[in-house]
Amino acid sequence: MTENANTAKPIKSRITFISRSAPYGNNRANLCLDMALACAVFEQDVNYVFLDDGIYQLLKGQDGAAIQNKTLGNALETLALYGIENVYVDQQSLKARGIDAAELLPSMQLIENDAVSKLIENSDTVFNL
Amino acid sequence: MTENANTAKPIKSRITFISRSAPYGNNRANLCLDMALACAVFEQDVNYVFLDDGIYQLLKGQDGAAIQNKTLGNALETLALYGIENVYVDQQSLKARGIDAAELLPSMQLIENDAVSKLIENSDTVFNL
Amino acid sequence: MSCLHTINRSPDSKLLESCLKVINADDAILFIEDGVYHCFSLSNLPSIIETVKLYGLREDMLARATLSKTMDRVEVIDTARFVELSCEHDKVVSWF
Amino acid sequence: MSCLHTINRSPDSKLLESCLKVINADDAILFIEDGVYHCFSLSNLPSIIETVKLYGLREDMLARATLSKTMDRVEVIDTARFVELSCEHDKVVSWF
Amino acid sequence: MKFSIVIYAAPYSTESAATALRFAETLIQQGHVLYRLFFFGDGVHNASKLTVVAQDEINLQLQWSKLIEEHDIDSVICVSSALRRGVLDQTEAERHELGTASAYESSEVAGLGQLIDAALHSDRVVNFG
Amino acid sequence: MKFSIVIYAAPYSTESAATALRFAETLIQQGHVLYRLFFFGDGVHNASKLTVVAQDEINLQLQWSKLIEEHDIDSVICVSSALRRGVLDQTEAERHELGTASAYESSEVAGLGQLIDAALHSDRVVNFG
Repeated sequence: MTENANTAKPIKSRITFISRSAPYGNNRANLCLDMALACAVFEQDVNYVFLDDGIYQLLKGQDGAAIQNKTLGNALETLALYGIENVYVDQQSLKARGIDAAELLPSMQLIENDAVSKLIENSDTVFNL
Repeated sequence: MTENANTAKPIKSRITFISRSAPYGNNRANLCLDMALACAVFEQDVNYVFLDDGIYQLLKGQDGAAIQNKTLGNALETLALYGIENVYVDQQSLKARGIDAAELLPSMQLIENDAVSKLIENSDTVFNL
Repeated sequence: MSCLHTINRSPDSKLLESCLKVINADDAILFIEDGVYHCFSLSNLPSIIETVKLYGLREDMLARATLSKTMDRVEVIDTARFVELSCEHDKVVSWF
Repeated sequence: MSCLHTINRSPDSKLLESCLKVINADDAILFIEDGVYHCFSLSNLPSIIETVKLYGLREDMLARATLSKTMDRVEVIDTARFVELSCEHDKVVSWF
Repeated sequence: MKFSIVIYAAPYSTESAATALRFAETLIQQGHVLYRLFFFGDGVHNASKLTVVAQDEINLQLQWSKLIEEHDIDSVICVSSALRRGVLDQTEAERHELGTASAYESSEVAGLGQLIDAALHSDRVVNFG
Repeated sequence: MKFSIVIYAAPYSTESAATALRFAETLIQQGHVLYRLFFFGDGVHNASKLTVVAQDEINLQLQWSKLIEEHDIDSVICVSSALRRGVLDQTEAERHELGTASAYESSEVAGLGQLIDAALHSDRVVNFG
């Protein structure tokens, strides 16, 4: 790649992923994760937010093998390995579903609705599924 | 077909279709109608129930052409032509959506929840989408 | 003429509400797939009449790590029992 | 940095509720596909703050015969205007 | 007992097809009869033989085909759903000059009459979508 | 302005692909640039060329292909979504010995990097699902 091609590229872009679907019942959680991991490989500035039913993805002790699936929870633990450190969980979604933060995978930052608004506001692109 | 083959067939079966989806946004309303029409061709005893968002299929004045679609409302008007006369609309679903019976296609029998329960109870098979 | 109802989406869907509108007292409900998230939420279950038997599919609970959070009122079953229940009831109505 | 939100499912989904939790005061909402059924239901609209502009897609309303039932607060637009709105706002967030 | 199973959902996108497969396998293990499988709407994708699945993932289409062949099950893909989704048997592929079949030979392309027949001749019809 | 469009939904099963097509056509008519179409998840079915649609119905796959060719649009089918759904270009079909291509040549099979690239080089990314 020439230097010109490099400089023609925009600087880092802020991309926010909002993952709103429960795992296993459909493939939206997987699609969202795949997009974010690709994004991280390209060294973009990534936020990953679990909202609504998306918070079910974070329950500890999942075992996808019971339904011949890969365990999504394990895949989510690799987010940090890919350099995605801004991983947020919407507190209101937890509360509405009777889930305690202690039941979740580690390294999740609990935030409020208005913080999610801010993340969206400050992003260049939002993928929301 | 031999007489034996005929007598081996069960007598009429009671099949109830519950159509619960709005038209156009997805194809569930169409799938449900296709099944019921096939059923009527085979001269079965058919009930057709509009429940929940399914009642939106019955609004007068639809024009599928606006989104390059066939107009589902027109297709529903053929139910009687195919001999499907037990067509019911759940009154509670109408009320919850602020729709008046006068806004609906003609020949619909308004029924209550417990009448739907009875239809299900008295059916041999229920298709519900 | 009792009926087994299956529900396969989370409480964010309106599936259980729809089902409850038309259920009969001697029917049963089986929660499968994302439907198993109903089994620990108190929000919907109280409105189910006492006579309606509740089941949840173990395989789906194991995958989702919800088994330990499941309420006592829900009987946890496997697919083999799902087939048996389909026989024991006069018909199966799927809500999806 | 204002945002155009699109919503494409009926009020039986929880899409509008989710969107409203994270919307900003200068954002806009466009109802498309089955989302247009929100435009005549009073149930959800009151909780939308006054500053949020509301749009509905005419083509989808015509197909569904909901144009005449649409509330005044919702501005009815066509796809050409949908594209313009996508330009006028800094980004588009789709709820589906 | 005689069962028939109707599948409305594509593999992978939702869990329904996988649940249906487990249900089918289990009822056969228990000695029940699977009178017919009927793939409808997006469900016809379960009969596609063009799919390439990663080695560590389940190949649902192949598993369906194996189950069907092993137990000589009558398996039907709804013709109107299949044509518009590109799931074609040899006859349809040739008729429309679209190369070779994209559907497993273990399933037959046929009309909705087969679904109604299934409802008439089965003790239980179970739907997965 | 430069747009990119991401399509997550199969044609016919939901309205989303049809809405996306109208949006794409309209933005081009207005003189905007369509930097990239990205078909993801079930959206890859929009690029299938094996489909047979009734004469009085819209053939969305063909319309996409025409639009792409007419305006020389960069159109990408996500490779991991496409393989498991049997939407293959010539290269993949030959590699896996699955006969001829099932995807329109107007689209290219490629990875998620093309989606991230689209996000970086477009003023607006619009998602339809």
